[in-house]
Formats: sequence, C-alpha cells, structure tokens
Amino acid sequence: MSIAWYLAVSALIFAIGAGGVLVRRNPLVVLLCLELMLNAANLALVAFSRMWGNGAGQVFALIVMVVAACEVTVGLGVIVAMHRHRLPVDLDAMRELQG
Amino acid sequence: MIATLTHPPAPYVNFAALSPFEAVIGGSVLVLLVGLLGSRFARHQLVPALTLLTLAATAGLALWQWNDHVSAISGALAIDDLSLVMTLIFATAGAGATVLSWRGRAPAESAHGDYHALLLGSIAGMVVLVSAQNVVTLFIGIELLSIPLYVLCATEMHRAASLESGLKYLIIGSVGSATLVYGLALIYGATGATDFQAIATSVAHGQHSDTLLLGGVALVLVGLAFKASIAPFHQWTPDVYEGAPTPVTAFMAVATKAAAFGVLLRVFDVMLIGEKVNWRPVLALLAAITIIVGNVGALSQSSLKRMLAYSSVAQAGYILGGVAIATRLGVRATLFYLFVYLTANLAAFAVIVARERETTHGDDIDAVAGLGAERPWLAWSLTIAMLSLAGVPATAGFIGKVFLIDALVGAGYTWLAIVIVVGSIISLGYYLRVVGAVWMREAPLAAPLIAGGSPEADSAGRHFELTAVALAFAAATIVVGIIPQPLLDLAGRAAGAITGAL
Amino acid sequence: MLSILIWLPVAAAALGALIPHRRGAGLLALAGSLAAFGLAISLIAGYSGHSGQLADVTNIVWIRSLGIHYSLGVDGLSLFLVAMTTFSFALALLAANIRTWARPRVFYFLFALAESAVLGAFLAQDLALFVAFFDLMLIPFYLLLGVWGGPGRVAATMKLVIYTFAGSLLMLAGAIALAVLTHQHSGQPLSFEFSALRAAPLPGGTQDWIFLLFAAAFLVKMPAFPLHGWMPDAYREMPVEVLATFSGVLSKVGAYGFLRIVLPTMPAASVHFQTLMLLVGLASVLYGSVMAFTQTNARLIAGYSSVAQLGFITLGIFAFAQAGAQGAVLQMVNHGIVVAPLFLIIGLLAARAGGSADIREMGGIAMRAPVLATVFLIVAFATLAMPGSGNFIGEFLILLGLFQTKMVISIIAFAGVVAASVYALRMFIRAMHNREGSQVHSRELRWPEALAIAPFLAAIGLFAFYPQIQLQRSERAVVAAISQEQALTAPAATAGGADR
Amino acid sequence: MSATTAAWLVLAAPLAGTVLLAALFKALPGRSAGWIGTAAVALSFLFALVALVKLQQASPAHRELTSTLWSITRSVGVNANASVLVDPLSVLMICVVAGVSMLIHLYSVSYLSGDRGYSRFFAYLNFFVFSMLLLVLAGNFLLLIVGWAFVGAASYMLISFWYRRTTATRAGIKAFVINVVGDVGLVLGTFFIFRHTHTLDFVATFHLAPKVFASGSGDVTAGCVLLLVGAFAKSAQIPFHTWLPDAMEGPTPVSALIHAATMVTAGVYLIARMHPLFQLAPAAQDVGAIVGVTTLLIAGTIGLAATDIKRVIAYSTMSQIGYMIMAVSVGAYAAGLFHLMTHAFFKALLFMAAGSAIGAMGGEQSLDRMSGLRRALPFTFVCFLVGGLALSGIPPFSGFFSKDDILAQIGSHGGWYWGLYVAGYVGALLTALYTFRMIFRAFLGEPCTPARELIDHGHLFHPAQPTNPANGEIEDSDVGFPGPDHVIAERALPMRLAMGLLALLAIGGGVVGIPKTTSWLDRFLAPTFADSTIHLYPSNHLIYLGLAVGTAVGLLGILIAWLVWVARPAIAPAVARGLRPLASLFEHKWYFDELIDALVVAPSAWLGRFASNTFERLFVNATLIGGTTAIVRAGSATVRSAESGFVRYYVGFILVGLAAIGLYFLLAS
Repeated sequence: MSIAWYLAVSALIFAIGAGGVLVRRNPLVVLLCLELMLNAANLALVAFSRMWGNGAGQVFALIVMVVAACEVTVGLGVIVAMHRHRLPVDLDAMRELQG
Repeated sequence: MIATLTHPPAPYVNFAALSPFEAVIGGSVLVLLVGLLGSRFARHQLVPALTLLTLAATAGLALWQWNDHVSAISGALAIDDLSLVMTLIFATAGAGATVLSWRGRAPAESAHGDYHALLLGSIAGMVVLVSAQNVVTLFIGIELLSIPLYVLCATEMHRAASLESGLKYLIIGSVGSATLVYGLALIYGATGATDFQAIATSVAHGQHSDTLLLGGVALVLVGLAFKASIAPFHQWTPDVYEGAPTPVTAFMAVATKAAAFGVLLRVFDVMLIGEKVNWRPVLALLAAITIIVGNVGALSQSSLKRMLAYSSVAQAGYILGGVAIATRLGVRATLFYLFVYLTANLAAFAVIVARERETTHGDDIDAVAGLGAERPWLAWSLTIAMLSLAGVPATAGFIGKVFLIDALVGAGYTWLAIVIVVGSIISLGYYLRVVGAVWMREAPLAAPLIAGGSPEADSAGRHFELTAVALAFAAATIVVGIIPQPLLDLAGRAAGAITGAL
Repeated sequence: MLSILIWLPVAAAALGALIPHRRGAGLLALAGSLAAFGLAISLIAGYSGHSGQLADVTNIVWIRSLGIHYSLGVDGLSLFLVAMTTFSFALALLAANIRTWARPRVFYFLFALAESAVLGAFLAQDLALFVAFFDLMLIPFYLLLGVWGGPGRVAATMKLVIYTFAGSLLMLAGAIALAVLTHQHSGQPLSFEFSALRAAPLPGGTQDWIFLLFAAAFLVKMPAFPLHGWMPDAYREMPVEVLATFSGVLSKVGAYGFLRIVLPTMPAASVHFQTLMLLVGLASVLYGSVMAFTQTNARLIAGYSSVAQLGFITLGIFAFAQAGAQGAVLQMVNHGIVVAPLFLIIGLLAARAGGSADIREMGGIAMRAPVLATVFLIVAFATLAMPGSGNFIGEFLILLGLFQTKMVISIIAFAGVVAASVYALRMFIRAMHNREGSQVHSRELRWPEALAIAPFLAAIGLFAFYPQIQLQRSERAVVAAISQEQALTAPAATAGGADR
Repeated sequence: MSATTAAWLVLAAPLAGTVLLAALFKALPGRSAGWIGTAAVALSFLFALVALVKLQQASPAHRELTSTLWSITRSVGVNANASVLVDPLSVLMICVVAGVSMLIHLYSVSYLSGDRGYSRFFAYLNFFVFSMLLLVLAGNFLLLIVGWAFVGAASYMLISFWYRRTTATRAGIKAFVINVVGDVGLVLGTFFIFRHTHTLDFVATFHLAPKVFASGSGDVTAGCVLLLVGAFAKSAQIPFHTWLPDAMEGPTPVSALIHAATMVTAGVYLIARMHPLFQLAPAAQDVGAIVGVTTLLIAGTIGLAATDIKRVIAYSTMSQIGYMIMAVSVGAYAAGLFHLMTHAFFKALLFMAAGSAIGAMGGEQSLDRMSGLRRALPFTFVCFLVGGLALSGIPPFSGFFSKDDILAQIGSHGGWYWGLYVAGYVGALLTALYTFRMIFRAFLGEPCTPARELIDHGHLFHPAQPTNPANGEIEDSDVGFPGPDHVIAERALPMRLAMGLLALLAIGGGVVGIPKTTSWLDRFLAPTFADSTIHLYPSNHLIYLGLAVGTAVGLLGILIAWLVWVARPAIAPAVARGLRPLASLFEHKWYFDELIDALVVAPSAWLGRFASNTFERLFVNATLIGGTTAIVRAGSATVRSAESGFVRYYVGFILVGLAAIGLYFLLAS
C-alpha cells in the first residue's frame, strides 16, 4: 500500500484536530483535538519510518506520545485550578486579556 | 519489520561536555527537594539561593567547556560555542528571573521549590534545544522548555489572568508543537534522516521529494516562528506576557526568544541551508510584517507588560532579519542583538516589578509616572532600557541596529533595512512615551486596590535587589553601547560554530 | 586635545551633579563650557588656513568588526562652528545660572551633554561616529524640552523627536548603506571614515537614494520647508536658554552635514539634486519670511526667521560656487551668534511683559530700558542682515555665489532680504516702541543678564568688521568640499572659479 | 597730515561722538550732550577742510587718493577693504555734509532742549553724520553699501525718535523698508558689475569698466538701472518717494539734516560717483533723467496742495532732487552737485525756520492754522524769505545759479532733451508758487492766536493738551517727549546763529559757480569728471537765455502766489472747485500710497495670512503630521482589534499563515 494513503489519513486527522481546536469551546475537548493533531504526526512518522526502513521515526513517535501526555496533564491541571477558582471552563469566556 | 532493525550500540555519552546541562537538571531536582523542607527559611531564602548557585555553576561549566566543539550522546547534542553562549544567556536570564521573583508573589503561591524547579527545568530544555543536533532532540528540547513555562505562567493562581494566560499559552503552544512535529515528520519523510547534518547533505544533493520537504519546511517554520512570536503567529505573546507573573514574563521574553532564535539558526542556517533560495524571501517578508505589526501594536498600550510584549514582537522581527539573510554577518548580528535585547528587557522588567510592588497601579504606565523625581536610579535604568530598545546611540541597541542594518545591506536586503528603520521610528512613539511618563509627568494619586492594582502594594517595600538588577543591566547596556567590540567578537565566535555552511 | 574639548563639558557637569552644593551643578557646568570655549579659541589660534588639512587628528579604532573609528579632527569647515558652539553654550549656561531650576543637577547635566554631543558631531571624522553624535544630541534636548518646557511641552516633544529621529534614523540607514556599498564597490575594507568614503565615490544611481536619506535628516534638523512642522511647538515651549543653543547651534549641524559629508562623498547626486535643493532653500527663504511677518509670538518670529536664514545657507551650499559656500559657512556662525542673543532677549522681554512672548502684549518697553532697547535694536539689525553686520557679509557672499551660478534664484531670494527687514523691525517696534502694553513693566537690563548678552554683541561686532578672521581659515576646506561639484557643473561654475 | 589721514579723522570724529554719548547718556548734565555732539561734527568739518586744502595742493592728476586700513574680506576672489577714496567729489561732499551737519547740530542744541531723549538724539545724529560721511568716502562697493544702509538705519531711528507716536514708528518702518529695497537694488547692481569686473574697488572698477563692458551692453545697463533703484529709494524719487513726506514725523532738525540737506541727496552722489558706468549705459541715464523730471513735476503739484508746512518743504525737496538726478543723468555733474550744495543750504534753512514757526505754534504744523507770524517771528520770517527766494531761483540767491546751470546744460543736449528743459522751467514756476503760498499763508495776514499771544503777551503759546499734529492723538505725558516746552529762534542764540550762517550761505552760496565768471566748482571737480564723455559746455546764448527765463519764471510764480493768496483770497477755493478732480488728485498725492498699498503691501499681507492660516495648518500640520500619524494609528487599531482574546482566532491566524506559506512554497517550487 502506497505511503500516500498513510499521509492522506494523517493529514485528515491533523485537519480534524485543527478544526476541533478552531470550533470547540470546552478546553477539555480542545485538548483532545490537540492530541489528534499530535497523533496525526505520529502516524506520519511511523509511516515514514516504515518507508525508509529505519527506526528513527518510531523513536520519535514514542517521544511525541510522552510529550502529548505531559501537555494534557498540565492542561488538566490548569483547568482544575480554574474550576477551583470558580472561573467558567469555557475558552470564549477567557477574554480578560486582549487588545 | 521491527525485528530487522539493527540494535545500535549503547550510545557514547560525553558527560564532561554535557556538564552544564547536568548541572541544571541536578539543580532543579535539588531545588525541588529542598522546597519540600518545612522551614520557612529553606523555602523562602535557601531555594532561590540554590537556584542562583545552580545557574552560576551552569555558567561556570559552560565557560569551562569553552571552545572545544564536541558532540555528546553520539551526535544528538553538540556542545559548541553557540550552545555555550546561549547557555550563558539562559543562565543570566534565569538568574534575573530568580532575583525578580525572590520576594515576589508567584513562588509563594505555588510552592517555592516547584517554581524554581520548573524554572531550571525550562532552562534545561533551552540548553537541549540550542545544542540539539537532530530533530528528535530538537523536539524534546522545545517541549522541555515549553511545558514548565505553561505552568509558570499559571502560578499566580489567585489571578484569573494568570490562569488564562497559562491555558492560552498551553493550547496555542500545543498547536505550535503539533505543527512543528508534523513538519519534522515530513522532513524526515522527505530525507529519511533525523540528523541535521544528514538532512542538510541530503537537501544539498537534492535527493529528496520536493513537495514533502517544502511542506515540512513550512510547518517547521510556523512551529518555530510561533515560539519566537513572529507575526502572524505572535498573537499569544501579548496576552501571555500580560497575564503571566512579571518575573516569568521577563524570563520568557528574554530566554525563550533567545532559545527560539538559536534553534531557528540551527534549523534554517544549517539544516535547511540548501533550501535557502526558497525560504529566504519568506523569512524576510515575515520579518517585515513582524516589525510593522509589533511596532504599531505597541503604540498606545497602557499596560507596560503588554507594550513590552508587542515591542518584543517587533524586536523579533529585527532579529529574524538577521536570520533571514543567512550570511555570517547576519548570524553574528542576530546573536549580538540577542544580548542587547536581554540587557534592555531585564532592566525594564526589573523596574516594572519594583513598581508593581511599590505602587497600586500594577504594570500600568501610571506606575512609572514621576519616577524621575521619586526613584532616580530606577528612572535612569528604565530610560536607558527604553532608549536602547529604540536604538539610541551610546546604548547597546544602537550598535545592534547598526550591525543588523550593516548585515542586511551587505546581503542586498536594503529594503528590509529601511523597514527596520521605519519600524524604529514608529517605536519611538511608545518607548519615548514611557520616558516621558518617567520624567515629564507627576506621580498620579494612588488608585484603589480593586482597580487591577496588585496586592503587593500594601507591603510596599523598596526591594534593593530589584534596583540592583535594573542598574546592573542598564549599566551593561551602556557599557556594551560604548565598548561593543568584545561582545561582537563573542558573537563572531558563536556564529563560527554554525556558519560552516554559509 | 579634541577629545578633551568634547567631553570636558559633560564631565564637568557630571561632577557638578555629584557634589552636594546646590548651585554647584550650574557653576561647574558653566566652568566646563567656559574651559571648552578656551580650548576652542586656542584651536583657532593654532590653526592656519594655509593647509586645508585636518588638525589635531585623533584616530582610534572603535568597532573593528564594522570599521568604525573614533576619529576626530578639525579644519576650516568646523573650526568656527566649534568655537561658536562652545561660545553659545557657555553664555546660555551663564544665562541659565541666573534662574533657578527644578532638579538643577539633571538639568545642567543634560545641558552639558547636549554641548558635548554637538561638539562631537562637528569634530567627528567618521560617518558612524557623526551619526551617533547626531542622534545623541537629540536626547538631552528632548528631555530639556519635555521636563523644563512650557505648558504644551509634551506634545511638542513628541513632534520634535519623531520628526528629528525619523530623519536621523533614515540617515543611519543611508550612512551604513553608503559605507557598505562603497566597501563592496571599491573592494576596500569596510570603513566609515570620511577619508575612505571620499576616496571611492559610488555610482550615480546608488548615490541618489542615499543622498535623499541624508538630505531628509539634515533638512529636518535645519529645519527647512516643508519639514519644519516640529519647529513652532518646540520653539514655543522650550526654555529660552535652551532654545538659544538649540536654534543657534543644532540647526547648523544639518547645514554642516551637507558640506562635510554629502557634497564630498556624493558629488554626482548632489549635482543631480542641485535644483531640487535650491528650490527647497528658496522655498524656505520665502516661506520662512512670509510666516515670520504674520506671527505674533516673538519666539516664532525668530523661529521662522531661522528657517529663512537656513534657507539662505542651503542656497549658498548648493550654489556650488566658492563664494556661496564660503558665505554659507560664515553665515552659519553669524546666525548662531545672532539668534542666540535674540532668544535670550525675547526671554527678557517676556519677563517684562507679564510672561507672554506675544508681541501684542508688549510695547513701550524701551521707555525705562534704553540699554536693552539698544541691544535689541543691534541684534534686530544683525538679524535682518543689515549691511555692516557679519550676516550681511554672509548673505552677500551667498547671493553672489548663487548669482554666479543660478542668477534667477538669486534674484528671487532677495525678496527674503526685504521681508527680513519687515519682520525684524516689526518685532522690535511692537515690543519696544508705541504705547505700553497692559501687562508691561519696563525694567532695565540687569548686570548678569547684560553679562550673558554682551559677549554676543562683541562677537557680532567682530564678525561685522573682520569676517576675514574666519574666511581665510575656512577657504581651503570649503573650496575642497565643493570642488567636485564645481568640476561637474563646469560651465556654470567657471564664473565662480575664475574669481581667483 | 595727508588728505587720506584727514579723511579717516573726518570719519572718526562723529563715531567717537556717538560712542561717547551712548556710553555717558545717563551721566551728561543739561545741554552738554548737545555740545559734545556739535563739537564732534565741528571737528569732523575741520578735518574735511584740511582734506580739501591738502587735495588742492596736489597736482590735478593726483587728486584721486585711496587709503586702506584693513581687509574685511579677502577670499575666493571677493576682496573688500576698509578703504576710503578721496577725490574732489568726495571732498566736496564731506565738506557740505559736515558743514551743514555742524550747523544743524548747533540748531538742535537748543531746539531739542527739554526733550527727554536729548542725549539719545545727539548720539543718533552723530551716528548719522558718521554713516553719511562713510557713504561718501567709501572706496569700494561693499563699504558704500554699508554706509548706504547705515544712513537708512540712522534715518529710521531718527524718524521714529518720538517712538510713542504710532505715526512716527509707522513712518520709520516705511522709510526703512523702502530703503532696504534700495539697498537690494544697489547690491544686485553691484553683482551685475562684479560679474564682469571681479573687483569691488571703485578705482579698479572704473578702470576696467570700459574694457569689459561694451557700451549699452545688457549687463551694464541692468546694473546701472539697479543702482538707480538704490538711488531713487534713497533720494525719494518716484515711485520710491512715499516715505519722505511721512518721514516728517521726525524732529525738525532731522528733517533739515537728513531729509533735505544730506541723505536724500545720496542718490545724486551715487550717480555722479558711478558716472564711468553710467556713460556705458545710455538707457539707464535716460531712465534717470525721465524719472527725475517726473518727480520734479509731480512733487511740485503735490506741494501746491499740501497743508502741513513740513510736508510742503518735503515735497519741494523731492522736486529739487529731481533737478539734480536729471542733471547727473545727462552728464551735468558739476551742475548737479552745485545744486546739491546750494539746496543743502537753503533747504536746511527753510526747515529750521519752519521748526521755529512750529515752535511758536506750540507744535502745530498745519498751514490752515497759521497766519500772520511775520510780526511775531521777524528773524524767522527773514530766514524763511531768504530760503524761499533761493528756492524759487530769484537772483542773486544761490538757487538761481545752480538751477539755471542744470537747465542750460540739459538744453544744450538738444533733441528730446528740450522737453526736459521746458519741464524744468515749469517746475521752477511751480516751485515759486508753492514756496510763496507757504510763506504768504504762514507769515502774512491776520495774526493767529499763538502769534497774537507772542506779540501781545510775549510768551510762547502752549496748547492745554499736547497732541500729535499728524493725527490729533493725545500725547502720553508721562513720557516727556516730544519736549513739553517749545523753542523759537528769536529766543535761542544757537538757533539764530545756525540760521544766520545758513542764510548767508543761501544768499551767497551761488558765488562758487557763477557761469562765465567764477565757476570755481567746475574747475574743482574737473579731475573727477575729466573722463566724462557726455559733459557739454553750454553755449553762451543758452546760458543767458536761461538766466533771463529763470528769473522771469521765478518772479511770475511769486506774483501769482501773491495774487491768489494775498490779494484775492477768494481765487484759491474757486480754482480748487473749478479743477475738482485735479485738486483732489494733488491732495491725495497722486494716490501713490494707495497704489503701492494695493500692489505690494496688500498682496504680501494676504500671502502671509494664507501661509499661516491655510497652508501651515492644512498642509504642514494636517497632511504631513496628521496624515502619517493617522495612518499609524489606524494600523495600531487594526492590530489591536485582531488581538481579540479568542484563542480560536489566534489558532486560526496560525493556520492561515501556515496555509499561505505552504501555498507560496508550492508556487515557488
């Protein structure tokens, strides 16, 4: 199966993730969409790794997953903190900083 | 087919060369542990002290490593003059941030240990980033740099703004990382290599699929440009800078930018040098846009932090010019300008922190009104910082601009030089507004606390260390402005590490 | 030697800022500038015009990587401008010492810093150094205006700084471009020294746009029509002591820049834009004069008259005739030593007319101040370049040179001469003669005030009867400065060249 | 002592006087200032005589001496020295100037007494004398221009001497500005000549002129015409004359000295001095002659209508100078200078007498208010009469010879010069008319109140409320000048002395130039004008005809005047009514002020208003400053509005930017 298909799928996932970030208001969902974007990259990496027949891509993919986990953790932490401070958990409500 | 993979031998690690990095990591762990101690002294005094000590050690080790160009961890990291110089910059910035936050609010709200550990962790990430030799370490570095910052931004938890800035930074940062990693993936796909040199050679010999590579370049460019807050990927900058605790802002403004440009240099002037013809005009154009956007955005901002955020965008534009032209002079100018930028910004932020604690105006421009009469030393420091950023003679900023324009004209990018000049003209509109407030206005009446005033105001102590920091960096600005040659040589050396391809 | 001359004032003032004594700051600053004046005089004494060469050359490499040198030198072009600068600053500082200022330490420090910067600009023999001083001198004036100025000062500072810095930053770009392109074009190592830049002129097309960048900076600084938009506000608000030096000295840096930098390094462009520059000069002369006799604020009358005067100087420079250039250099000094006392006097008048510099508020001041009236009359006559004043010699040479190369423009420019008599006398009469104004309390000149103004009268007298003292020293340098243009505009210039 | 040394001392004396008076203006008691000033000028006159003697001792060929003190400019081919040129012409001038000045100083000693600005007045007056002497002694164009401008400045200072009078200050600035126009003409003319000769020195210029200029060539003509502009402005010739009548705002001695005897004749001197150039520019000479004759007639007609006694004399000055300009323009140099000299005598005398009369009238100057002063002021009356007769050219008074000398020489040119000749005699008739109109109205008839007061009670009339005679404005009394107490010649010895001496000169001054018999002046001036190519010696019959006609015309004029203003007082109004338009034309001074106002003053004022109200506001401020700032502000607003705070939009921007870059790459590759 040609590499192109993998790329197409990963691009699609990336686009979906990006779209989610653009349209969703709930930070939790946005975090999920970010995961999607990163995983799209992973998919591409693995595919290329396969294509070139060396392991670098796969190693990279693993690392990306770890990083993704960290980001989500931090994100959740912040969201919880906001919740504790009675702040609305809604991205569009976060407009104290602008201009 | 995993099985078919040949198991590489255990990687060779040059611990001596890595020592600065190790120092930072170790320090952060140590600080974290000490932070857990019960005694107030340990937390409030010892932790910052240890942090400073760590940074000092890092700097010392970096100097010890001076000018032997070795690769550590079997080529994943390269300890060369560039990374060492950058390490010095980070250490300085970190030290500055530590001092600024010594009696501040942010560390107290989060645990002191955590705060400083995160700071050091972020620095560690930067060190990795600038010495990275392949895309994987690059990514690790950039994330190790970013994630602690996300947290640091949110550490003043009582302020919604702080949390907001943290989350915003996190989300947009993650988008950036995703873009970056996707781009790196494409480049890997195009060249089949993750090592910078290998990629470079493959690009140079044209043995790659153009579309993939260019797509990758575009994505990588966006990912890094976002970190360096290049327009139009800069928009997080003002919000985050304003929301974050001021010491953290200072740290981000200086260190993150330096790291971002360090890696930009490595990626574009080394890894992708072969694609120069394609990306040079884009970078130049982005630089121009950034300069204009940053400068006009900074006009008529009442929050000093926000103003400095936009100004940092504009400055990023200037520096990017140095990267864009991809010449030795350009690299040197870029590096030199990073020093300039460091000193001026740290001085300015020190003053802002001081005024946040002394007045009830927070970081509003009113906070520095009448400073000339009230606190002449702070006033002079702020004035010098502003003039340096504006590029007035006898300050480092002037030399930096001269050097930059010199490089641009030399590379045939005179139009960009003119854009820089026009940008500087606009920038006078806001830099001198601050100077004017300092010298030409009377101190306004104290505003009621609720009006965004920072709670520290009631404990309005005049903290000597802030004045010291401000003066130190202002003095440095002047000294460099008058005797720039040593620093220029340093920049030249550092540039030498990567301009092999140029 | 020259380094001492440059840095002495600011050093003295810094010292004065540190010592505790309250009046010490002012007195030390004064002492410093007086010493600088002494040095300048010794320079004049030591300089013979016979060799057009630079004297007292200092040349240290400043920034190796950029080929920037800390290179100083004085020649006939700058000799008397330096003297005039130290002279005006010393007397302005003396006048300033009569009053008491808020935060005197900062005030005198900035004042002296300004003097040092101006001197640096006049003595620099390296383009980057010149640009550095050129920008640097704005900062102290910006603060002096903004902190100690009149009610509308903040707006004024913005206009002043944006205008002037816009000019100087453009010039910065131009300067670097000039050096780098020369370096690339000639293959010589990169250097900002005038000597190096003069040695290898650029191709015409390149010169042109660089010329425009420089011209922008210098014309703003003068100021010349139509780039004078910053002038009215700044002149209205600035403290007179500062204004005296600002108008008397800074405006000359622009004109000086043309002769020192633009003409020698960019001959082709200078010739290319000769007509444009002459028209700018002419427009400044006419516009400045016309504006001057409609203004009611004495400061603005003097301000617009400076616009006109600087217009004459521009005409003289770009006439590309030896007489014109000599006249221009002479006129720079003359205007300096005439406009400075004029502003000081305006300050005194305002003090006698209830604080207003509006000539409608004045009148009849001569009544109990005959000496002041006489002094003012002499200065007014010098301002309108009445024959018998040094300004007349200057204008005579300028217009003569222009007449030799561009007759029509010269004849039109004479309109400015007539207009000058109208606005200068109008100001004098409305202030001194007629019935007394409502707020006027006529008071005679006091001794310290007289002490600050009298030397200016002496200088005016000297240059009225013996301008040769400068002309002989400046001749070589001036002739050299415009020689290339003369060669390029050969047929026109023969008239000027054949005089000798 | 050589002639040149004497010349330098001639300059030094009044300058020293100026400095002395200026330095000691506070210390000097009483009239000492006046005496110092007078002494200074007397000294100057003494040295002038020395110079005269020394010059006469030299052989005619060597009567052109120059002397240089230092060089003012000697660079890039423009060489000007502080040098004097001593030759018969300049010596004649310094003698006349210093002499008359001395007498007028003497007169002023008492006339100005009691005026608050006493020492200031004499300082100014000495400065004027210095400038005037500098003008006539100057050895090169630069110095000439300097002197030229200095006398203008001095005249300005003295015109607006009573500076509380707005009329005085306005007149002053008017005079100064018109004089500056003259200076400009002079400078430009110099440029035109320098363009070819490349020297400013007189002797060298005159030496070179025939070589470098073709006769009638464009540049020399232009140069000479421009020099004429200078001359006209100084000598109040049409159309630059309007300042002279207003200049009567100055104290009467000033009018006598500057605006009658000396400064206004500088134009005549200039043309005479520049005769080698003018001979190369016939066109310029004709311009001079025609302007001269026009002024002569127009001024005469206005003099008929003017009512202010000083202005009548001023207009007569204009017309007399018209004669001189005409003379020197047609080559009658000696005659012109002869008339210059005699005119200096009798016109100064007239002004002094007028001043005495005004003193008696308590500052009143209008002829309408004067009458019958003869018995009140016998001495003044006699002096005035002498002056009047000399002015109207009645033999054997001095004016008779000089005027006829001029006309005879003009006539001898033949051709269209006959027109000038006739016009000259018409002018003479007018002169006699207005002069005696003045005399009859002021001195004959029923004594007016002030006169009666003087005759009956023997004390001077002082108006209850001193007012400005020009516009009736109340003088502000706290100032104390013009002096509260008035002076008449009958009661002040210095004035009587000065007037008496001048009266003698006015009577006998003609002796130096009686045609065919003495004509010393001609011979004295011969060396200067030896090279003159257009100087003619009129034929005898022309001379005799002239003398006869001149006498007849003069007497006729007096007769008419007697008829109109004494014998049949009804005639004058009748004539005025009959020739209404003509009369009003004369009364409005031929509308020259209005004309100049409409052509020059109003447009430039409008230009100024336009520049400051419209151009500066709309272009410089609104467009240049406002425009750019507006653009920048707009940009700022855009950027800040894009900074909306919505995370989604930020991400959106990132993706858009990404797309754009990607697109570019795709296109690029």
